[in-house]
Amino acid sequence: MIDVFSYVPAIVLLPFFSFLIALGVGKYLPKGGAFGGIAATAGSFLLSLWVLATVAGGEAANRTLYTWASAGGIGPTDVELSFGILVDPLSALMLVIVTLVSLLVHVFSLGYMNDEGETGLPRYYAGLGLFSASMLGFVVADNLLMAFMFFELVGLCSYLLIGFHFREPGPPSAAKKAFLVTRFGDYFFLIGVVAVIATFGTAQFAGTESFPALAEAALAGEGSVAWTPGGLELQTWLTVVGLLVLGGVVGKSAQFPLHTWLPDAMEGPTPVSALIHAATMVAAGVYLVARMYGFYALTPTTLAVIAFIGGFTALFAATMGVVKDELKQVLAYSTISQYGYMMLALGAGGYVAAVFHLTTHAFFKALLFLGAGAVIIAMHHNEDMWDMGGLKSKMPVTYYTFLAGSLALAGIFPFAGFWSKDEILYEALVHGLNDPLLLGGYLMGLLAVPVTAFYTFRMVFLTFHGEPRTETARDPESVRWNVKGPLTVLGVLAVVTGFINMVPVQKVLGLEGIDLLHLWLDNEWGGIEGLSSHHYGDIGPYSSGYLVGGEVGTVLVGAAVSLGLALTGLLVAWRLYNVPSPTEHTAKLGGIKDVLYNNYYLDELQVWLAYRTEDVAGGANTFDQGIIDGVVNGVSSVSLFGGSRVRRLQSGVVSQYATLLTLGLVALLLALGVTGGWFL
Amino acid sequence: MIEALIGFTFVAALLVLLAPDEWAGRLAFAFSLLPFVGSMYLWSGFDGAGNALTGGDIAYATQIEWLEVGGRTVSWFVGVDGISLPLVVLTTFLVPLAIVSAWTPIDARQSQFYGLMLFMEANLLGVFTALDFFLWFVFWEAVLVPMYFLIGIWGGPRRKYAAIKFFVYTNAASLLMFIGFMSLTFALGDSASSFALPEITGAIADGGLGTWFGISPDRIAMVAFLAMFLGFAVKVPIVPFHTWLPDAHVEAPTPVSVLLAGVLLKMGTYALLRFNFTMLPDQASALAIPIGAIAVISVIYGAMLALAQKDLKRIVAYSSVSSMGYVILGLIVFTEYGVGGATFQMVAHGLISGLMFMAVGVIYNATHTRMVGDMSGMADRMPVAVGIFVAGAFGYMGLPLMAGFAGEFFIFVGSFSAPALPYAPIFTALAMFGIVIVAGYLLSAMQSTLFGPFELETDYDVGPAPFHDVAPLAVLLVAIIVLGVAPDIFFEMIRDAAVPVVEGVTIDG
Amino acid sequence: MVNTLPQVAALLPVFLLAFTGLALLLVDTITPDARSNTSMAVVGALGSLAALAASVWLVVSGTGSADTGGAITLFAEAIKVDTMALFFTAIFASVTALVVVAAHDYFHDHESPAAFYSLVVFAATGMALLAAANSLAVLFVALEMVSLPSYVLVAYLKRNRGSVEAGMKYFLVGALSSAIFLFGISLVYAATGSLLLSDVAEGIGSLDGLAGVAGLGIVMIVGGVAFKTASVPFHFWAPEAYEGAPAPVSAFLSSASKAAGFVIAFRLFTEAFPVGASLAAGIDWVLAFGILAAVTMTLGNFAAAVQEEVKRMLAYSSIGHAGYVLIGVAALSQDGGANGAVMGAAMAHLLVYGFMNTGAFLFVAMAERWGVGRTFEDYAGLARRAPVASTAMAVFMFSLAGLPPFAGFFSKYFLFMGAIDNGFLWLAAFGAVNSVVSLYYYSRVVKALFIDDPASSSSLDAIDVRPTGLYAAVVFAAVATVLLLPGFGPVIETAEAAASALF
Amino acid sequence: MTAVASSIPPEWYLLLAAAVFCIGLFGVLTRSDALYFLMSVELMMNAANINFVAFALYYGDLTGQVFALFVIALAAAEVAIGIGIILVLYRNFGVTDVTVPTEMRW
Repeated sequence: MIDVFSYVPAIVLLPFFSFLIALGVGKYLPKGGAFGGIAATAGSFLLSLWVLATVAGGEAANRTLYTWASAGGIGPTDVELSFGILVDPLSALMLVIVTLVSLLVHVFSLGYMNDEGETGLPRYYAGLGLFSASMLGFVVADNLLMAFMFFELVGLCSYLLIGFHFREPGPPSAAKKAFLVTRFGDYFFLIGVVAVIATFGTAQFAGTESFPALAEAALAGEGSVAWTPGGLELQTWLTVVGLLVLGGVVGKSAQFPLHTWLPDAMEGPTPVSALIHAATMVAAGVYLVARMYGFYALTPTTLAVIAFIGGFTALFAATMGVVKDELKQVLAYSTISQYGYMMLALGAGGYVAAVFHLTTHAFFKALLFLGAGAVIIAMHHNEDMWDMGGLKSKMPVTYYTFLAGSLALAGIFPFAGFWSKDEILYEALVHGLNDPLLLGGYLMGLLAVPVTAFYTFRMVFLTFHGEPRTETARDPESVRWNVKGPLTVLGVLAVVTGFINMVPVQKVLGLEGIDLLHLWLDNEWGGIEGLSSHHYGDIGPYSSGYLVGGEVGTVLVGAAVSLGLALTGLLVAWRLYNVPSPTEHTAKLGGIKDVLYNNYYLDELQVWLAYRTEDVAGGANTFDQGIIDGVVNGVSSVSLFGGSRVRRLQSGVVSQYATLLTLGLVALLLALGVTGGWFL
Repeated sequence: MIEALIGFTFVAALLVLLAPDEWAGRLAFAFSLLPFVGSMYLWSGFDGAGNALTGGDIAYATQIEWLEVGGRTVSWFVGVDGISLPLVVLTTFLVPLAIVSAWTPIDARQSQFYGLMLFMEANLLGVFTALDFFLWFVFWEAVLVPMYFLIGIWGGPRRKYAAIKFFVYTNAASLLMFIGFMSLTFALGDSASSFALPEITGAIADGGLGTWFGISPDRIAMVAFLAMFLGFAVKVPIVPFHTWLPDAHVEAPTPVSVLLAGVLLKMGTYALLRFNFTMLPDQASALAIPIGAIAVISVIYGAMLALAQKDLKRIVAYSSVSSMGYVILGLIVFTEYGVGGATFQMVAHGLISGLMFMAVGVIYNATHTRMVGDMSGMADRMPVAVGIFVAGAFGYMGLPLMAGFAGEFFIFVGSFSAPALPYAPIFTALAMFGIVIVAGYLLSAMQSTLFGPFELETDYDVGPAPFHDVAPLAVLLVAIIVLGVAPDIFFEMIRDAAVPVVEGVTIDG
Repeated sequence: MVNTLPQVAALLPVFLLAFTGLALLLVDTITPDARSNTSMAVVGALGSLAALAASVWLVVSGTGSADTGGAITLFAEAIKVDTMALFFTAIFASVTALVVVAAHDYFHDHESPAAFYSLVVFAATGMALLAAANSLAVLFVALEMVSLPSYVLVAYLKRNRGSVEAGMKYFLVGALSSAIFLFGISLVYAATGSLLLSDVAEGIGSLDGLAGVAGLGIVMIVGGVAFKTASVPFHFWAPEAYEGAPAPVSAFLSSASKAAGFVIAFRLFTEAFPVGASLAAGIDWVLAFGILAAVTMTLGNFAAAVQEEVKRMLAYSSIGHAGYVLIGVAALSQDGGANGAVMGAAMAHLLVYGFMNTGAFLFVAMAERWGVGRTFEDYAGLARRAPVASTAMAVFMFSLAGLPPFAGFFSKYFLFMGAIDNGFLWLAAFGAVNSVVSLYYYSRVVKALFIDDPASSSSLDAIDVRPTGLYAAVVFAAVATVLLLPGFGPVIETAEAAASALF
Repeated sequence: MTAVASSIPPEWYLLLAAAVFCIGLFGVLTRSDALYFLMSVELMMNAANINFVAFALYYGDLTGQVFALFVIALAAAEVAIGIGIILVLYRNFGVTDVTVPTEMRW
């Protein structure tokens, strides 16, 4: 029996090699090295499936593979910094998702990039490869430091890919913004990592010596941590650490207030957007929280904050999505909003729900983006929905798959999104009944449901329904297999993924064993001690409360409400936009319209902050040149001036010399005479 | 072995000085490879353990009495330990690359230029290997001479001003340091009979300091510490003694900037570690808070200044000030990871800043301007060079798996919970914010110069950079990544030598 | 084997110099025309080199040193040959040799160069005698034997207004100073009743109520020393004399003559007026020298920093160096552990200074020979046309500034070190500040030679000749300046031994 | 020693010498003519001679007196050289006023 886990590094390295190949010899390869990437990701995908199967077979792995920095003292304790792999149900699942999406994106890129005659393809595929590699490395990371490192690399790749069209002014600045904003979040994350290492002497995720385990023990009074900053309550300190790490999550997962980079990131090629939003960069944040959920579950405050941020972001982003005109912009805001849901779930103790939504969202959001890509190809890279319309008949495959994705996004039964979103709201509700802050999160999440449905179908109708509004829309460019293939795969997944976790059905009909994901994440088929959803539930702060009719009743009510709201939103969109020639209705919003168009002026705010910082820098520079350097140069000029005075003594008249000489001698005589007391 | 290394480099400098200009560059490169091979040999056979100053086993040690003055012997005493060897390797590694990077820009009086470069290398090697104060001081001061010429003759428009400023400012600092060290030595009285650093360190550690002309030992130690600290602070440089650095960098030709930022700055931090923090650890920890504050200020203030610059070289120069702040932070916390990380950061920053200056130089060779406003879209014309530039910039921003991150992270981990530095977490967190600002200015600079549509103020037709311009960049990049992926190749020996330094300090309370 | 020789052999160098002087007069009378320039130079050079060899040999063989039976006294103790005397004789001889060799080219078109050589050599003889003087009488006579030829040498170019003006000023200030010096001696004689240094020392030990008289005398003697060493406030002659005099003469005065002044100080203030006794008698001449040292180095360096003419800058810089060397006397203290170290460092500095400063002035001589002009601007770009000489000049400048790898580095830093060792931190601090300033103006010369571009393409055409003698002297001085760094051991150890023997 | 000498206390000699010295110094400081300058210096030297002779008598040894003779000789030599220099000075500047030549200063 060969040990599959020893091949896990290969999952990471295969895309990395494709990166090297594409970068090195890509321009000599057909399709600019695309096939290398496809082969690599396909290989990783197959390996991931194998790993998944193995984990399902009850095995798991938590291994240290490589010592990065040998052991040394950091004051309170000694630490050793290492790399390793942690393969448990969660990471196995994530591996499959990432590799699959990345594979499909590679394939799709053949249509989107190569067929469109883009230049710099080797750079593109190299970027994709490195991107996948970094994300996979992040997924299998067995400790927080390694996770942070690959987290950062993911950021780099997003920078490279968003700024792919570097010859235009837009993409580079968008790339810069993406990196900077996430860097700002990562600043706190880095402090968090250092704090964790300093506090526990380890950054391991799993095992009895892992920092969640140590924290748990310490809080239970069964152990102690290596260090806490002067006189700080352990609980408080752990909360602080949790929030610090959360900074990185907020940045990467584009949560309020660090979400501003994501819409701009649409400057990147559409397949990249699909990759970023569905499976890699943005997902990384949420995945991180899930990965170290055993730690977060210990700090209720952090959980509440997460939940509230999540709920708020869900609603907040959804509202902005309502007024956007570009296809990808709408999707961008929908992404932010959806990740808000996941955060809500995590904050609400719905660990499984979050992972569930992460999974479904990965598929239907990838689907939507690729679909949007197909439309963009068809529309000759015009993204304005008001120039589209009536594409339904011209590109059926795209339409139906896109529709499936939209239904999932809107959370319409029985599509994938419904199940996951519904479970999130359910968790938030039952736990929120005993926790007002959480309940607030739930309500915001609930409010976001109709809005989501509305903008989703506004998008669908404007794009595919009604009369074509432009020439290109009348005669769109056709797309080939390499576009349709991925769409179909993802379309199917968007429909069926939900069935892996039909909790409501299970609860109502009492069918045991159909909530597969729950069982999966609960180590039903094996996993790693301390990383099961039950364990999280046990250490978590929440207790469940129910509405009328106990659990089942609550399930039904919750599901009904959310579905109802979704349908309402859908219908409004139908009424307004599913007409031959739809018109702008944003005017109805009045003043709010501008606010929404301008994203609540948050970008302006951040730009303003940036400029103020530059002003401060300018001030510092003036100070430096004027005062500090002025002093330095001042000293020299003063000395020279002194010299020019001194030399004047030398008047050139010899009898004055005689005089000065005599005076000097007399002065010396007096000095010594007085000190020596001769004249007494 | 070491004396052979240094001696050969001196001879090579002389030969190159006499060589005809046409092939002085090639000859210098050929010669400079030998010291590199030599340092590799030193590394391969390295058997040192512990810290050279605190009685550890010194590798390749030679001690020959030179002369006796004031009842104390001055000797030719060289050797390496885990702290100095990486810096020796760094020096011998950077010099050949710098020489190659000079082939394009240096078009006059080549033989003198390359001769002086090698002469400087020899002295730098001496600085990092000397274990006798006067021997060390000879090399330390001798570095100024070639630097003065290199900036003054081949520099930019304000080269004379920059050269004399560098020359006088750093020399003043050395004199201050000299007085401080001497009063320390003589306060030791008869408990030290030579100027050998290990002996002096040992004598101080054994409480050899006596009352000296009515001044109590503690006062002497503190005064000496301050004098030496100020002296080295100029060389490092630490805010507010940094103003010579931007001028020197901007005026110096690219290869000289490479060595200036890559190695010369490390002389200051190396000396701080050797003298202030190894010989007088208790004084250091007594001043932990002010020094920590200076470190943080250097980081943030330097980064802010870099943010305000328009000249690419100035940007990198100020960011060096910022990076040196990290090193100081790592030293003052007195933990293995802190001190080790600081030393590692010296090497890492040497490579990265070298790469950045070279990259800027390559662009300058093609465009004859370094002003951010004067160009854009360079990536369109010189893709490879720009690609490496970008990679290097990310290295500077502390991208994981590149050397810079390793150094900075070690320092942060080492300092965050350090007992020696009160409020360590706050200091560390503040210093960490540098990684955001550095990303800010480097990304902005890259966006406006490298990306966007190609434009250029000066009328030069820009093509891909010649091979011998790009090759050093590539080599450096590889080195940076290797060090970032496997920092232990240096960090282990560094840590081994840092342990005694850490144990040397007594933390009150 | 030295012991087998009669004791008087210890004066061999002095005799050699004296004979050389006489021989020069002889040669001059045999061939009294300008062509004799070469032969005179050869004779002078050989004579001074012989003296150098003799003194070095005597030092090496330990004549007069503590471990071979101590100093050799002759002529009823009026003469005392010890290591210090021989050490300084070596300095004088080597400087003389350099100057004589260089002068050959400098005076190539002078109508009567002959007298120059004999004057220089006689002055050197006086210096050598001065170094061995053990009685105030011999000391004064020897001093005048140094001074009188010097006046003439400065004014040697009698058709050159500068030279004459310089000579006049030097002479007047000199005459005044020697009068003061003499009166000081007379007062000391009045107070102690003897001119022999050892007896004077005893007298200082037992002054009853005559402390004032002795003190007055000692301060006046300090004045005389200050004149010879060109220290404040008796320095006024120096800038003019060095600027106006023929460059070789400036070299001679600023190196050898200055050293002679210091040998007086070292001799008198260790053997005639020992620190302990003087302080006990309330005569704190250490303080006096401290003040002089601080003021002198400050004035010299700061004034030098703002000069336009290289030669005058060197003149002021030589005042500044007088200030440094004065530390050797000013940093003495009663039973101070490092008295020998600091005075020895001062002697070593004078030796090194003899090479680097002489070399620098000889480079100026070469520039005057070329006729390129006197200011920094005129020196711009000389390195293009005269790389070897310019490199040598750069060596001198950096060495004077105290930078490695040149001998000036060690001598200066050991001097500061000695001061610190004896607890005179403030003197070391003064020295530090001043050497920073000096770095500025010395590097101005290097900048002019190597970095600046010539004023015009034709401005370098003046460099048409390669004066062999000057080149030889300059290069030799440069090589010595470099080699004295690795080879500093014997120098400093001899000097320290010599100095320690005095306490 | 003779009665006259012994009857006069040594302090008086000191005072006399000091007076002569100061007269000479006064001349040096006030007269700008080279020859007067020279003569004043002579006075100062002779003041020293007074001390030597007087205290030689006082201490009863001859060194002082002998040295005085040396000094006289040296003074003569000094004057000789002085005159020579004043001569070339007159040749070049046409004056014997020492305050006139001030081409070199600062």
